[in-house]
Amino acid sequence: MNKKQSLFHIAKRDTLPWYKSFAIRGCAILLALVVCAVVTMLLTGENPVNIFATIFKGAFGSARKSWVTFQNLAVLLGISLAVTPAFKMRFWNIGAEGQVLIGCLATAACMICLADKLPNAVLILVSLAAALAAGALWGFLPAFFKAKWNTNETLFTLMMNYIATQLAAFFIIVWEVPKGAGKIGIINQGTEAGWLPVVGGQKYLLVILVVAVLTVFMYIYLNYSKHGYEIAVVGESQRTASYAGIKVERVIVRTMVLSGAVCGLMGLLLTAGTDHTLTTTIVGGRGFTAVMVSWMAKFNPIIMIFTSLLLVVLGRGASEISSTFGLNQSFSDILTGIILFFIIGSEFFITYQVSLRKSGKKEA
Amino acid sequence: MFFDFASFLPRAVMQGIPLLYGSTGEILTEKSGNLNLGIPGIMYVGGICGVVGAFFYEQAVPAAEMNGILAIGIPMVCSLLGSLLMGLLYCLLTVTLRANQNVTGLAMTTFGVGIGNFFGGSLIKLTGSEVPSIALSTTSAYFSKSLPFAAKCGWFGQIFLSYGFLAYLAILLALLASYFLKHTRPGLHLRAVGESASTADAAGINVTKYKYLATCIGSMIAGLGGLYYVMDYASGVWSNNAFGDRGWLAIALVIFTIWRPNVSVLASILFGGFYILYLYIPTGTNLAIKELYKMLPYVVTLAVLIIVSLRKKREDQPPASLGLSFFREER
Amino acid sequence: MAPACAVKMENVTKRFGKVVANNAINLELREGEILSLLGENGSGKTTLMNMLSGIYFPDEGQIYIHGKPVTIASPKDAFNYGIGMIHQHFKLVDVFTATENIVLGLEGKLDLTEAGKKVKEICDKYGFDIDPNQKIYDMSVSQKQTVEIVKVLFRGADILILDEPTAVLTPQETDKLFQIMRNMKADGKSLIIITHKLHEVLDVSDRVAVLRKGEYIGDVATKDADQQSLTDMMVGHSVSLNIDRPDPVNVTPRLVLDGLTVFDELGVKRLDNVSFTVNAGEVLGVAGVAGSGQRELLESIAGLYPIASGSVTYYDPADGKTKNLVGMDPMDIRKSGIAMSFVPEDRLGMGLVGSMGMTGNMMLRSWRKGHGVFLNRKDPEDLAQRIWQELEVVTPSTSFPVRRMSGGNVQKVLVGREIAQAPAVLMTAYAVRGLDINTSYTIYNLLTEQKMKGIAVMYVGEDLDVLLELCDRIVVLCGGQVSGVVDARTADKRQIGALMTRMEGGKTDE
Amino acid sequence: GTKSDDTTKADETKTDAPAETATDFKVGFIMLHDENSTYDLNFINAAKEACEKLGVEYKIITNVPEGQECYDKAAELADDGCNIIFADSFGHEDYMIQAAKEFPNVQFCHSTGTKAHTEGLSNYHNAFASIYEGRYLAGVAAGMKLNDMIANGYITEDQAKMGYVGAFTYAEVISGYTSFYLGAKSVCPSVTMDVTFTGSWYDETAEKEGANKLIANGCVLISQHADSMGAPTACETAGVPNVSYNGSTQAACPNTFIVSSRIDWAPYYEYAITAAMNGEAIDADWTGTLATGSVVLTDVNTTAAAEGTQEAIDAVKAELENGTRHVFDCSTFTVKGETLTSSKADVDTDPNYTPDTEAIVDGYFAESTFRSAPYFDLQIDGINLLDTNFGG
Ligand SMILES: Nc1ncnc2c1ncn2[C@@H]1O[C@H](COP(=O)(O)OP(=O)(O)OP(=O)(O)O)[C@@H](O)[C@H]1O
Ligand SMILES: Nc1ncnc2c1ncn2[C@@H]1O[C@H](COP(=O)(O)OP(=O)(O)OP(=O)(O)O)[C@@H](O)[C@H]1O
Ligand SMILES: [Mg+2]
Ligand SMILES: [Mg+2]
Repeated sequence: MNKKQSLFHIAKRDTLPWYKSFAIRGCAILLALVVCAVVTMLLTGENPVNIFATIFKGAFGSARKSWVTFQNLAVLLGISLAVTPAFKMRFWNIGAEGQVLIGCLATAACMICLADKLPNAVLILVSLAAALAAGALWGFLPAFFKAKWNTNETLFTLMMNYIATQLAAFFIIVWEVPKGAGKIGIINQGTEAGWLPVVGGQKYLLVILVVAVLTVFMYIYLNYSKHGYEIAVVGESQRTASYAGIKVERVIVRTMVLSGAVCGLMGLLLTAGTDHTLTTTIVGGRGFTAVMVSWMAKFNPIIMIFTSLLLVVLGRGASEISSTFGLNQSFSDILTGIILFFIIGSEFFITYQVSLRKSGKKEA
Repeated sequence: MFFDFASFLPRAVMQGIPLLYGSTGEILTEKSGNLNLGIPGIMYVGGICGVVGAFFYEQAVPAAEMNGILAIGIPMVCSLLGSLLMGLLYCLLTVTLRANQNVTGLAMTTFGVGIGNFFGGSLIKLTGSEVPSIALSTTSAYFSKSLPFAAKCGWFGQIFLSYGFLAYLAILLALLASYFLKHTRPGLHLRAVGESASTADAAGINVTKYKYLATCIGSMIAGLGGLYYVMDYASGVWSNNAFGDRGWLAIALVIFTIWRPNVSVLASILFGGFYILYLYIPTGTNLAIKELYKMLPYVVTLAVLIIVSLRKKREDQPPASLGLSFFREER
Repeated sequence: MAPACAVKMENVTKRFGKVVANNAINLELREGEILSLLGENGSGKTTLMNMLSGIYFPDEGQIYIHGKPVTIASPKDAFNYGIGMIHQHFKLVDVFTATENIVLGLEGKLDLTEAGKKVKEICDKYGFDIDPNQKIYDMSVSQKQTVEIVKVLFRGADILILDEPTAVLTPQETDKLFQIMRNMKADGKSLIIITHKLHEVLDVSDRVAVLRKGEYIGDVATKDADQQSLTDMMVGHSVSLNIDRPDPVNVTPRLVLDGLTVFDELGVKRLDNVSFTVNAGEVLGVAGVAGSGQRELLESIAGLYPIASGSVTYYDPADGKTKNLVGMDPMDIRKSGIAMSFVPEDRLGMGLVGSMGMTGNMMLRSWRKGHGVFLNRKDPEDLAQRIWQELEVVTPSTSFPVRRMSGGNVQKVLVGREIAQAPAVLMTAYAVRGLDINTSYTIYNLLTEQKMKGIAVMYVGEDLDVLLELCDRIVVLCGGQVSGVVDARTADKRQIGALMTRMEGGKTDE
Repeated sequence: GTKSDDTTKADETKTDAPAETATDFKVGFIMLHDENSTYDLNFINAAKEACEKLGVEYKIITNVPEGQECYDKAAELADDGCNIIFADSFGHEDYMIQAAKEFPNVQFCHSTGTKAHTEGLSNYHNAFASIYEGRYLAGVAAGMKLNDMIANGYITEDQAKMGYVGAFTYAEVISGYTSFYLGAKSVCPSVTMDVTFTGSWYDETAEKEGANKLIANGCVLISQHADSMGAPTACETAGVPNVSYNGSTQAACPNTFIVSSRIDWAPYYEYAITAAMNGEAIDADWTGTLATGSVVLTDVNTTAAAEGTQEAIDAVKAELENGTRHVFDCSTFTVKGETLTSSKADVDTDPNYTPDTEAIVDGYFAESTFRSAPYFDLQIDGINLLDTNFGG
């Protein structure tokens, strides 16, 4: 008798109570931290406790650091919120990077070209409109082709990233300061024209508030609105959607325009709100990280707060590690990778049940 | 001045080879239904592992006593092992644990680029050289050795014979992969797995095995692209981030060539050409325009993407179960 | 153990989470017999067979093949024991040719020309008609099924399992299939067939085994059984098998189709100058060989298929005004106040959202109700509860994903929802496909009820007996054209069969 | 690291700074990348050297992009108690100014910047070095090599064409390649030079392909102002001599590397930190020179360089130091065929880049005199900016 079936039996679970699934995720993160600690010791010889303490210190070591951490959190969360509706629709948009960047570019264009022509409030409104429109356009193009001809959106949006980058590079040279330098520097540093106002005396508060509102909005939009339902149905089956009277093409385009516009808004917040400049790397890969944030949170805006916090703290801590221990900064990418792998892998144990196979045969 | 094709073409080929490795690897992977967005990371890992291997060999043995077979063999084996591990990691997560492929891939890219730059950076520190790069000139000399009579054959030699062996290996692998997919039984089975894993499973094909094998072999091939880049193209000099975004271009090529490795041979060279064309185009000191020319490969990819989707040919579509994980007891 | 058993399953149990799909089942298939496996929807037939074909692995129990205890851990093991299964949902790769599909999973050097020849031989031997080099996506349903059968024969299986093979076949095709099955039996092969159509059970099988709610009820020799006794066995209590057909009242035109012509994406004409009237207060049957344009007909009325020419006129029951539906999409139709319900052929691909529960699926019809931007969840939840109870849907809760329900239960959710829309026009495509007999009759009665409410009911079906018993008039389609409209009370099966194949000879398949 | 050297070299300023003050004095550094970038490594090494020599506590923050994060990091360093903060990248300037305004008690020093003399902040300072002198010396080595090739019959005098891979069309780059060219010309009068730009400070592929293109165009010697190993390795592969920048590339290019010039930032760091420790004012613009030890050349690679190169360099170096030779001596070059007698340079940054300062002094172009960062941006004869007249 051959006995070649695997030792484990895997079966799909019924839905787990939320506390169990959280416990599984918690264990995964703990395990990940242990592995990170081991890897840290092996690769660098540093005491992992110190490393983690330093990461924490890097993120929350002073009031200023905490503010910066929350600002970074807000930006990453905002971009993650932006990509979420499209993902719920199973539209694999990996173009948030470009959509945000083009928003930055539009904002910068307004700030540079209109600074002395418009009063500040109007300038900000014009920048807002431009950023939203630019982001929306970057979302619209892949969606339009997807809706009309089912053009692969993953590749399309990826290419749009590069096109946005090169456009930004082009305009950076056109607007470079000083001549030949290939960079813009702080825009309107003297006049602060087009800069978003500082609220509550805290430079970064405005961004945080905007994203907080956005989070609530997105939560309600996805779960309680008709649009949210349409998105879910289109994501499942386009034929079912048209059967239900949902205009599929319109929903795809509308959702991506929304995604893109929110990305554009994040671009505005970056360029007019915090950074006041335009560089090709201003988004810094957050468009890609956002995909992971959104997915790990199962597209739930509230949980996304925590997933983005995790990644932001790791990233912020990394620069602290590298200056404290003289470690190469890429080390944080390795740690981030390890933690992500564990979280990604832990989903399996939430969806499936693994049991040891009883020795199979013979009862009767 | 005219457009100097004989000098441009070999440069385009050299740009194209890493892309060809990447796309061949990714095509094999995608044919099994795995969309591996971790290829950019894997190519970094392939590169750095080769560098690490070569580094320790060069450290251990004085240049004069180095053995050609070992000088090529050690980095290659290290590179293959490194990317194999990455492939295994991807499979463990997406095939065994059925994790979302897009997310796993993106995480692998973060991780792989991190590994490359971390170890690259650490080795650079170890060497303590004045300019921060690891120069494996001796190893590189073995890798980039071109055919001895290439120089004597004028433009013909320059265009066709002037490359290191990894360049020819890339083309060979692409053609082999193409034959494998089209004309062999495992190739047929692999395609079936990518089209409909449950159908393949019901036909008695070991879906898990095929997914693992295709993905791991694909990763190893892609990793060679990284190796080629440092050892041949970059003359044995590892610099952090120098490999850039080529991994993403390789993924773009997969769709560009509608999943055909043999088409990828020419398409990679075309892309390689686009990648550096801006340096050959008359822009002079107008650097802004140069930035626009750099868009070329991406715009062309978009154009092809749109044209292919307009044609709506069934055979031009991605493997039907690309990106989906397979669970036999799933309804 | 009796050596004459091709398959013996002993105390086989299979659970899915909390669902016990099979509970300590003991089943025997004798060598050289055709066994029918009968049971209501979700009674565990497919699950049981999947354990033979290696798709599922039993939680408990033992399987014997030709008397030898075996472990079937994968489909490959199953092939090695000579077991071949034709699944309820085809397992074919669309972009491959027939031959490529047939040789899939085999070993040795790949020689498609050689394999193609062998395929031809098998086809000749059993009388199949397929082109080995045709792509699956170009094939009709029955051709696809033929490929499945050839695939199993090609491997030299001597135990064949057919899971609802006739659900998608015309009576003629079914007859052909049964002839083939008898040939195979004569060849010494053992067969298990799952079907919900009792006359087929009686027609083709030697013995019938019955499952109910995952339990093995027993078996009878076919010669000792009749429709009523089998139904009673299946359901567990006595049921009546009559369709009540009251005469229509107040017959007025509701939909008038005139010269309807449509083309598919590839430019092939799917409907050709179709004209007929759908009356309120009657059930209009649509008969035809699979793929004769039934799907296109219903979808173009529903606004889901582009109409090239012709008109669809709707007579409003309230004021008798007419509206042309051409060019409207489902939303336009609904917005113009036309209540049209549609049970499509493809349940999970079109009628339902697989990952949502019953409530979410109820919303598919009502999500736009109510003003403002927010969804109303209360009403759909109530409706889901009602359907759950009234139609006895087997599901743990109204939020349980419908994809994970059995085929029959999925259909109940769909039909239940559509009828609950209180429509003026109700279109159903293969409304009872895959449903057990008990549920089927529930549906027939529901349709008749709708008719008596003055609703125009269109019933696309494949079972001519049912069409003749249920409908008032029958439109027969052939190759996209209307080949006849007959009175169901006077017509007979042969007449309709002839109309269905009127154009046959020239072009058989679409 | 507070390991205080006994500093036997007796720096020009006081070494009697008490040890206690040294310990609570803290220095912060902001670097664009980390040790893995040629550019930043040069700064990092200098930072460590200077701080360890002075025995002050220091903190180096790497990988700070040219954006808001630069301000954040500067502010964090100030929060951490740093008394003086340095940044190393041109694009950091605006953010350093922003931080300088917020922390008037902290000194902010920015290398390569241009705005200190116009910004008017007492705690914000620029620094650079007369690297054009280093380039000039490297150019001398290049010219010697060319002469060697002509003498060997490898090329004719007319074929003495050099290639230069530049990053941007920025004054620092123009000043750099022009001085390099003038250095070569001072020993090899027939030399010409092609220049191509990559549009990036670091792009291995662009630099490599740029160098390859120049080689294909007949350039027999290459130099570059861009940070990757692209150009040197292209030269090594093609067997074309290379004059490098920012450090020796001899390990990767044993057969083609001739010499390299670079700025040593340690003298500036020492100067600024010492001044800050003593509460003395730091120059708004500080220009390091050969004399301050800020401009240095690596050892000459005798395998690739012409014989006598080191001696020639030493001789010219002495002339530059004692002022008998000027790099941009107007008698050694022409612009559009004419010798320059007057040229206005754009020294003060303004939106329209209006030239504002007469730069020709005593018959030479006074580079880095009116501010530390270079402002020589003339196109002299003999240097051909590639592709500008392509096809014509
Ligand atoms: N893969 C699965 N995951 C979860 N539950 C399943 C799965 N397969 C079957 N079930 C459950 O097992 C039970 C039996 O299903 P099965 O498909 O065997 O029924 P069936 O008799 O074939 O019904 P039908 O006549 O509708 O095809 C059902 O309750 C079904 O929901
Ligand atoms: N699910 C449905 N099934 C049948 N008829 C419906 C359905 N939903 C809406 N209707 C009918 O369609 C018409 C318009 O519906 P509804 O009030 O939702 O649209 P509306 O107010 O025009 O929508 P909106 O203003 O939000 O675009 C009404 O006569 C309504 O009864
Ligand atoms: Mg079934
Ligand atoms: Mg309304």
